[in-house]
Amino acid sequence: MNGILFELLLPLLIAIPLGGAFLIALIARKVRVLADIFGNLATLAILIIAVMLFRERGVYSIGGWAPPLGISWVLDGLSNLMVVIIALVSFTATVFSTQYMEQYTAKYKYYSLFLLMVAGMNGVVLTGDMFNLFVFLEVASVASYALVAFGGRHEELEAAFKYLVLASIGSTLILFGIAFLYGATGYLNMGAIADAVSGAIASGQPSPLLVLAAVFFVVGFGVKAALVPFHPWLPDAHPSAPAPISAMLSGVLIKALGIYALARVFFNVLGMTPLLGWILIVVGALSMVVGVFLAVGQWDFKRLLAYHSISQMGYVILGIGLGGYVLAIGGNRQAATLAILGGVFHLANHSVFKSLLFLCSGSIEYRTGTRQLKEMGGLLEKMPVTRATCTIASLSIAGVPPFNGFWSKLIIVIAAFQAGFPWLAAITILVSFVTLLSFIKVLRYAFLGKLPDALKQIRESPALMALSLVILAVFCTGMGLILVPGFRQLILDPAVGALAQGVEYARGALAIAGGH
Amino acid sequence: MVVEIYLLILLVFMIAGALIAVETKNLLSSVISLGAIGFGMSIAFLFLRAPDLAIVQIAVEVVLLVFLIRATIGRDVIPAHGHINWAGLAVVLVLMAGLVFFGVRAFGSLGVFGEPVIASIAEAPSNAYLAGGLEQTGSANIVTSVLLDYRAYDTLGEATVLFASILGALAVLRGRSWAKKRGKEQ
Amino acid sequence: MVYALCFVLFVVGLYCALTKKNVVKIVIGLVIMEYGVNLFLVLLGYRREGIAPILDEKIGPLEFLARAVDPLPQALVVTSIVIGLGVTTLAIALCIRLYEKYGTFDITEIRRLKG
Amino acid sequence: MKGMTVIVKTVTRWVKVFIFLFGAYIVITGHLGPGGGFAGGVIIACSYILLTLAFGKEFALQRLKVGAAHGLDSAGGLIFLLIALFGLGFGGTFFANFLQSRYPGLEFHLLSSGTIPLSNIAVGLKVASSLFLVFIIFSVLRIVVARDGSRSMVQEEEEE
Repeated sequence: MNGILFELLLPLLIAIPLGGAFLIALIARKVRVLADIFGNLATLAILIIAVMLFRERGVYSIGGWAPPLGISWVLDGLSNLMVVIIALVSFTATVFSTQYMEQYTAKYKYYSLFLLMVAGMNGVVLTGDMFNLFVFLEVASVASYALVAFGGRHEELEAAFKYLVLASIGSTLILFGIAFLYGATGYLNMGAIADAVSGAIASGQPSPLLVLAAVFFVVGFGVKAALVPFHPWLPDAHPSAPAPISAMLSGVLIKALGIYALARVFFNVLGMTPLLGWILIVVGALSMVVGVFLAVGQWDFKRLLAYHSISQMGYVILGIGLGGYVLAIGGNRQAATLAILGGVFHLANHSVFKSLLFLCSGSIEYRTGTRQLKEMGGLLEKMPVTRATCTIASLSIAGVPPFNGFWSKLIIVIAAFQAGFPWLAAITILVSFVTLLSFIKVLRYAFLGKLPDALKQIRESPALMALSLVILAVFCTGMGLILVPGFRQLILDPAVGALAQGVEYARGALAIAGGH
Repeated sequence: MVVEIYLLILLVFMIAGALIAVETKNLLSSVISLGAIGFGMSIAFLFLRAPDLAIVQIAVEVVLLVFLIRATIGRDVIPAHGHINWAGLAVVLVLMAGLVFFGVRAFGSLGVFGEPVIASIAEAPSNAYLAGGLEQTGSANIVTSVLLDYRAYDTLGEATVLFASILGALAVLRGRSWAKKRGKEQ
Repeated sequence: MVYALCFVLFVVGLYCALTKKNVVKIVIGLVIMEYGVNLFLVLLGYRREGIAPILDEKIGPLEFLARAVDPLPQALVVTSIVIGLGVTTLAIALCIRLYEKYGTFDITEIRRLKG
Repeated sequence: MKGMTVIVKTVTRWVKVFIFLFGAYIVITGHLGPGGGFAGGVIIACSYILLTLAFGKEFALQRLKVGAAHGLDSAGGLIFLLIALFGLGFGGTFFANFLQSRYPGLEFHLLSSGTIPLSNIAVGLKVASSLFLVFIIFSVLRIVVARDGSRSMVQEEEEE
């Protein structure tokens, strides 16, 4: 039924990071360089496998138990896209870490936790089972709590504790939501739940249990994605982590655990309703505005980036929510798919440029020892690679034409007009403008101006760190090409299709069960 | 019916324990009340015909209590001063009240206690586990067969969470976090 | 009624985690919340006059199918208990380290980060 | 922490073996009766924790070094993953119970149900060693308050 490639390689997406983590903890304790080698090899292998699997689609029943009975992996367009993004960002982050993490002790623990986080995220985006989603969400979360506290200083411990408490409350709410779904339907498989739920809705009033479950999911995944009423942990946790971890957290973790899971559950399992669409639109718009205005006043480089993450997540949720709303009221389907496309594309873009920005901040911090913009200045000649890549990423996030951020924002604006929400388009443009101002400030203070005397001796960052910056910058520049027709059909359209099909997802997810 | 009455009594006891754990000033009493709730859970699991869970719960509870007591013993008592943020408290209380109100209403649609969802849905996976578990996996304990065969992948994830948290705890508690040459703090 | 009380237990934990000022109390609140969810899942699977989902040679398969309680929530709860233990262990480690750094468990004094 | 009174020590000396054996029994017969890898693993860890509490940590550390516990922890996870990968190699899918389909064994007997007892042992090993490890780390930790009020954390057994 499925190709041999699919059958053999898909399990490795989980097994390699997990096995790598166990192996590193087992044998790399004494020899630091082994941890480097294993960590980088593992992420490289995941990247290669993710690309090889890119065109594969299908359902994999783990242990040979057909879907409703056992757990299954469902590989569709959206999962594929997420897996590739996770693999790309984690590969560049490990390359960056080999030299950056020399500052810390216990490097093997770092790599082991890093790979566990990757395994957790891969598990979340591949799974087709609600409870399994929760389990792997916890794998990734627990590893990230520990990584935020890795430096062991005052602020890091405080941020990690805050993050742990809020995110654990979120996880518990998600588990309660899953319990409600189980109590209402008797299944845990996403496809089977979708079937049962749409049946219940078609036959009359949906059970209040489902409503309560939806509320719990919004709050739980909202905490993980740091949407605005639930965001307070993010501006503390993301800057406190070591730079490669900040890049992973902002770049992929909040997307895989928050946005992806939210979109998957609401589009494909519970089914989109107009009310839910509205909630997502409002939350998205709120995140955009609040995030960007809080970011403007920041002088700590990483903290500023973290607030921008909240704002940019708002774009993604806005696009996805708008699409869901239009689909749910049965409106213009073309506008709806365009909005979702904008959201998904912005998700991909954001993970590239935001991880690049965080790695740049790490590179600057590595050489200058500070994160305060006011203490920098004049790094223009001293750190040319960092300067160039940081400029590219800043222009991307601000939505300046040739770079990737521009295209996805443009699509969201067009979709908002087409769907009949000009005021949303106006907010989007306004927020984009404020973002631009904020990043002009960053470039002005970090790279122009007078070099402080304390920083006369600095050099460009080590080669491997610069290499990972360059890789991401190339993607930043080139990702606009994805919109060229051939690539778009290959990469983005399947991902959009996976969401836009709504509860039809059940057909695919239960395919092996013989049409259930 | 008898089981239900026992359970209600146990639950009232556990909620009382929880309130004591939440409100008492002394951390050690708080931890011990938590232990009481945990043992209440274990007894409740026995009433609910879940012996596996009762064993796991009681064992985990013991370990958890030992850890918590090690963490708290000899450390500070809560400072009595410090004003209470009434506005925040009011918001939280209203939120809780709303949650309980809607929650209890929603539970009306769960059906009567004692008639699980698998009784009404014949093709639910649980019925397949009960009917074919012994034959398909060879394990007489159906919970184990679900845990380690039908849903073994979940168990891998759970073992991984434990591994990650232990490694994380070791990483958090390491003596020196920064390498010497660039030592910024410590 | 049983479900409602179980939910109340959960809400007490949530209240504790959201309002208390002591980090250990917050961790205790998280544990109570998790107890509430676990108990709820097991309650969902209970069958009146049920038997444990463990076969022995004396009981026939059909009777077992009709009388055994739902095994799936029990398996889920084993997983969730262990996950809870893991998260709590990490939280305790963080508490100890916070105490070392700040000399207190009081969260109003553990406040170096702004906003 | 040099241990507790003679009464506690004597009782512990008698009880520890039984707790350990009970844990091992629960691990091994997890597929026949209540119990399993997690419950058994935690109970085995409890027997070590009891030893540590009663006799002091030096005594327990003589029996299981921190490094060894660390190794067993990782090894348990690795064995479980390998069982899953053997399923992929011999049974065709990840986590296939490849032993059960070939050697079904006799129901209600110890040697039955394929990979389940093996997984139970792996999980038990992992849980026991990791909980013991974290307990030891918690108990070797001392927070020292210096004269000037600054605090520092001392681990009596530095493992880096």
